[in-house]
Amino acid sequence: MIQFKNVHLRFDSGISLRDLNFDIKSDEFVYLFGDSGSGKSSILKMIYMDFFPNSGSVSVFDQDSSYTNRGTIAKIRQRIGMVFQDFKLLADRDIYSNIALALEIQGMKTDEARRKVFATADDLGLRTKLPLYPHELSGGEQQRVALARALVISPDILLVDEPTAHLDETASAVVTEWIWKAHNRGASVVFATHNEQLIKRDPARTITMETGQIILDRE
Amino acid sequence: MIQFKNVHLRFDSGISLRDLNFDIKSDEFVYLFGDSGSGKSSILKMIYMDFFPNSGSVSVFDQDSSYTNRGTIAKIRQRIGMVFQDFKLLADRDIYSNIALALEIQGMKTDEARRKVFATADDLGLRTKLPLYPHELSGGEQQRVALARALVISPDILLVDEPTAHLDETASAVVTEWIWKAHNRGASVVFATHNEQLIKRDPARTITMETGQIILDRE
Amino acid sequence: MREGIVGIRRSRMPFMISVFSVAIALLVVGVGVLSVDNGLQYIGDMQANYDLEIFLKNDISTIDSRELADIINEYPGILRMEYLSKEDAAALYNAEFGEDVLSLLDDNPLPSSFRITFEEDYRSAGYIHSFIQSVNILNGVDEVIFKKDLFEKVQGIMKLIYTLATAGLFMIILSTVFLTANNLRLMILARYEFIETIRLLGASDFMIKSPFFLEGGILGFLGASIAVLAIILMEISLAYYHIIDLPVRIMNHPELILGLLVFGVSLSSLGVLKAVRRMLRFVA
Amino acid sequence: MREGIVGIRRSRMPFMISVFSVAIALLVVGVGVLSVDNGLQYIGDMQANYDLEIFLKNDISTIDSRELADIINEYPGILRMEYLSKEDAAALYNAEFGEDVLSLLDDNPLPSSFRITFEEDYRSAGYIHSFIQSVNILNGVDEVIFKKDLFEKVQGIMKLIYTLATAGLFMIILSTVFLTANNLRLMILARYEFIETIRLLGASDFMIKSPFFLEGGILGFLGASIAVLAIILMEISLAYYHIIDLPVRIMNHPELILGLLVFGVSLSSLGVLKAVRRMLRFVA
Ligand SMILES: Nc1ncnc2c1ncn2[C@@H]1O[C@H](COP(=O)(O)OP(=O)(O)OP(=O)(O)O)[C@@H](O)[C@H]1O
Ligand SMILES: Nc1ncnc2c1ncn2[C@@H]1O[C@H](COP(=O)(O)OP(=O)(O)OP(=O)(O)O)[C@@H](O)[C@H]1O
Ligand SMILES: [Mg+2]
Ligand SMILES: [Mg+2]
Repeated sequence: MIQFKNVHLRFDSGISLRDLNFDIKSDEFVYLFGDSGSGKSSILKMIYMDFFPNSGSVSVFDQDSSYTNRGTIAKIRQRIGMVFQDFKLLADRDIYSNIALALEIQGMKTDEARRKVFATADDLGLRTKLPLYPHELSGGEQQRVALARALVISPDILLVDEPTAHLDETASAVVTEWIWKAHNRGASVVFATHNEQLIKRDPARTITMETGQIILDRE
Repeated sequence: MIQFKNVHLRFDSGISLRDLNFDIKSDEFVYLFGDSGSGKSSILKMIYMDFFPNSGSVSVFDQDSSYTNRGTIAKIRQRIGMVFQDFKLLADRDIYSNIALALEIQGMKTDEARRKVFATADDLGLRTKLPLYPHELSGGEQQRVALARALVISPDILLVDEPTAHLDETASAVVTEWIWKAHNRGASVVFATHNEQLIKRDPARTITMETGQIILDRE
Repeated sequence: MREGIVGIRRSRMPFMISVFSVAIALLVVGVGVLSVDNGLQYIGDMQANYDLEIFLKNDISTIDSRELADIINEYPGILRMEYLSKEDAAALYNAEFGEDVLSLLDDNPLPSSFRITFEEDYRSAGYIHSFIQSVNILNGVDEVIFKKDLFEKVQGIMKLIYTLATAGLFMIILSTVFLTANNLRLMILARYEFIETIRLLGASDFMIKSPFFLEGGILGFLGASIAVLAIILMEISLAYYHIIDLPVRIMNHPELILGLLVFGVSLSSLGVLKAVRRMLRFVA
Repeated sequence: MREGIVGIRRSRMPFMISVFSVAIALLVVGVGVLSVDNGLQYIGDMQANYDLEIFLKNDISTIDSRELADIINEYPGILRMEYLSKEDAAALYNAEFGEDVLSLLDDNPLPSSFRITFEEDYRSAGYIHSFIQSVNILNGVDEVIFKKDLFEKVQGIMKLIYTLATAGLFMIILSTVFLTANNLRLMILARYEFIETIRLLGASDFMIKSPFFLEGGILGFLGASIAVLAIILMEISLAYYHIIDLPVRIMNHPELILGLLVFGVSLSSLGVLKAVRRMLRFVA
């Protein structure tokens, strides 16, 4: 499903990700664990083809990102649910539209989309927030909206970048529960986090990063 | 220094903060603890006079926010260091300028400002990031820049909103250390967090919030 | 404060500003086209007055002058020929000088005359000269006065006006297009967040462009409609207050209305499309 | 992708677009003013040719005609008086009709004449009429021909052109101001994040406004300079290719250059200031 082969990524700043090799299968749940600045978000960006490796290859759904045109990238992204570290909610749309947007892009009919948006909002305790705008929500609530937008499309791949950073214990448990449920429904999940507690609570394969390199990859 | 008297804040969404009463003295360190959506950020916004109470009064530096004009609010804010939950870094300025901006606004001469920016960046391990732009930094690095911008002005009040949400253990310890150092130099600190671990590590007076109300206020 | 800012972002302000800009731009274009049309029409009317005056002998009989008219009318290229009797001439003279000077005299000294206007194609110095020569020798013709001076000056002025007006109009349309395009580019630049986000969510370039294209079309249509309405209002109030009597009005020229609408819609939709395209390339 | 987007935000694109807009706007204004000036000058030149022709008796002596000239010259309001001898008249006639028609005759039948141009203030039908009356009775004067037709028509055309051009120019300047203001508003709207953030960091309204005001001034200065340079380039190339000989040029009118610069700077700085003010009020 996701394949990194000898991936190197160099930034203008001199910082680089080096020699990344791993495979993520279609039913896997993988933690991407590492300190701040170790390269977790950059790996996710390579998976959703926002960053491209300087050498080596990144394949997603058997498509090598370096040889994929924009139209195909768009189609690949439609099958990926993403929770960005900075949420990327649209300030000029209410929560309902923000979540529905992901379905709109897939061309889903309004009635079905409506049902799905309400269902997902219910799961994450966001029902009453649907008519509000992002700036009217607390940080943690916005983070849950970001997850709702990722889950609503029933993605084949779910990429979550520190999805509990702004959440208390309880909310965090709810969120991870729904991420696991998505996994159980068949999605492969890549969960970037710096929080060891989280991993201890729900253990799974963990790729550990340190300053741009993988130092550990184990169940 | 900061005084909340019978403060009520109602949002259009129906959610409200109710009957808030507390005093924060000039040498205090206070945790604002509560679940996501409990009202921590809203309290901070009332302190830096972005939100105004519907009833009751919020006083900062002995100025009642409801009777303070815009010019005075600007002056008050110059004495407050703030780490916003969403950082609010300027995308079109490099890290150096982002940090220096806070000093510029206070009208500090370039040479002194320069020294201060470099010193603060060193403290928080950001020296090499100064020429980069915010989008070239990881989430945790951006969060530290936000703290640097707050600390560089040697504020009388330091308001930090989940300043370690994107940080691993080590980085988190560095950041809290510098927040405590600012406190030791005389700043009153209000530290909003949902993380009980943090409080246990460095105990202090804790105001606990639950759905808009203070349920506990103790050392 | 955040609410306010977000309010601006949420509001359709950039859109409304752009509609307003398109409306102003098209108003200028529309008024420009109409002014040039009206000006040319007005000057044309004045010029077409007459080109040549044939004065008849004082003693010519009415019958002879009729015959003469028939002969002259045979010449090719005559658009209009008008007979001025001695009395008409006297009336004209009085009208021009505002006093009944001639009534003081026993006899009317003014001759009768024909005023001739040539067709556009025949209005050349060469043809008119040969015409004068052959008319001059006819019986009963006293003198032929070619209003050459006036003729050529009006021609010259018209040419100048026409050149200036066309150049000016062209320049105005061009700068209007540029200014509007700039406006639309700024409008699109303000939407980078939206474009970035939906792209990350899997929107294809076509999916990004088409709603903008549509929005541009609507924007242009609104702008053009406002411009047309403003012009009609201006015309109505000009007529109502009897300020000027316009020979050419937009109300009588649906093709001009249509033209402005088509211009507005295509300008805006293509302008927006181009701006989005450029942005998509920029963020490739 | 993020880099690209941020690149746009970091770049001075909105600023450059605005400079470009101001330049176009001022180019239109400048060319407009110059065109109207040139047009009026050109028409004025043509009109000033002469207003009135005084034909002298065929048998008048040179000495008598000199005396007559002195007498006529005493009248107020005469801008220019030109003597045309019989020979001058014949030469003119020949020039007009392209053939030496008169040389076929034994005697030159054309009279000598004075051509008179009045000063602007005296060019009224009333004054000219009384002038004709008093000149008519002078010894040696055969006939006075008032080129009333031409005169009035040119006057009419000039008035029309003047009205249209002034109205047009006014409208163009106005819409230019509006379009530029809209452009600046969009530019400022795109900076809401900056304004929001520095406000939260304690910047006073004055501190927020003054750099924008300055930026507006620089923007306007750049735009105006580009416009002036473009106009000068246009004038040079018009002259170089001998397309048209302009009586009024911006190079000879530093006050026009200064005017455009002042207009550009004040328009932009005040426009930006107004936009920022409105935004600050919006986000109160
Ligand atoms: N576009 C870029 N240009 C230059 N350097 C970059 C860019 N993106 C990331 N980096 C650098 O690469 C390193 C890894 O960044 P990344 O965002 O992947 O870290 P991370 O593991 O997600 O950290 P965090 O937990 O703080 O979010 C950082 O040091 C960052 O400064
Ligand atoms: N501008 C607003 N308009 C309407 N409702 C608001 C607004 N700001 C906050 N709220 C609501 O008030 C409640 C408290 O929000 P606040 O941001 O203070 O929470 P918080 O304690 O900071 O939560 P978190 O830890 O998730 O950031 C939330 O339920 C939120 O939806
Ligand atoms: Mg990250
Ligand atoms: Mg908060």
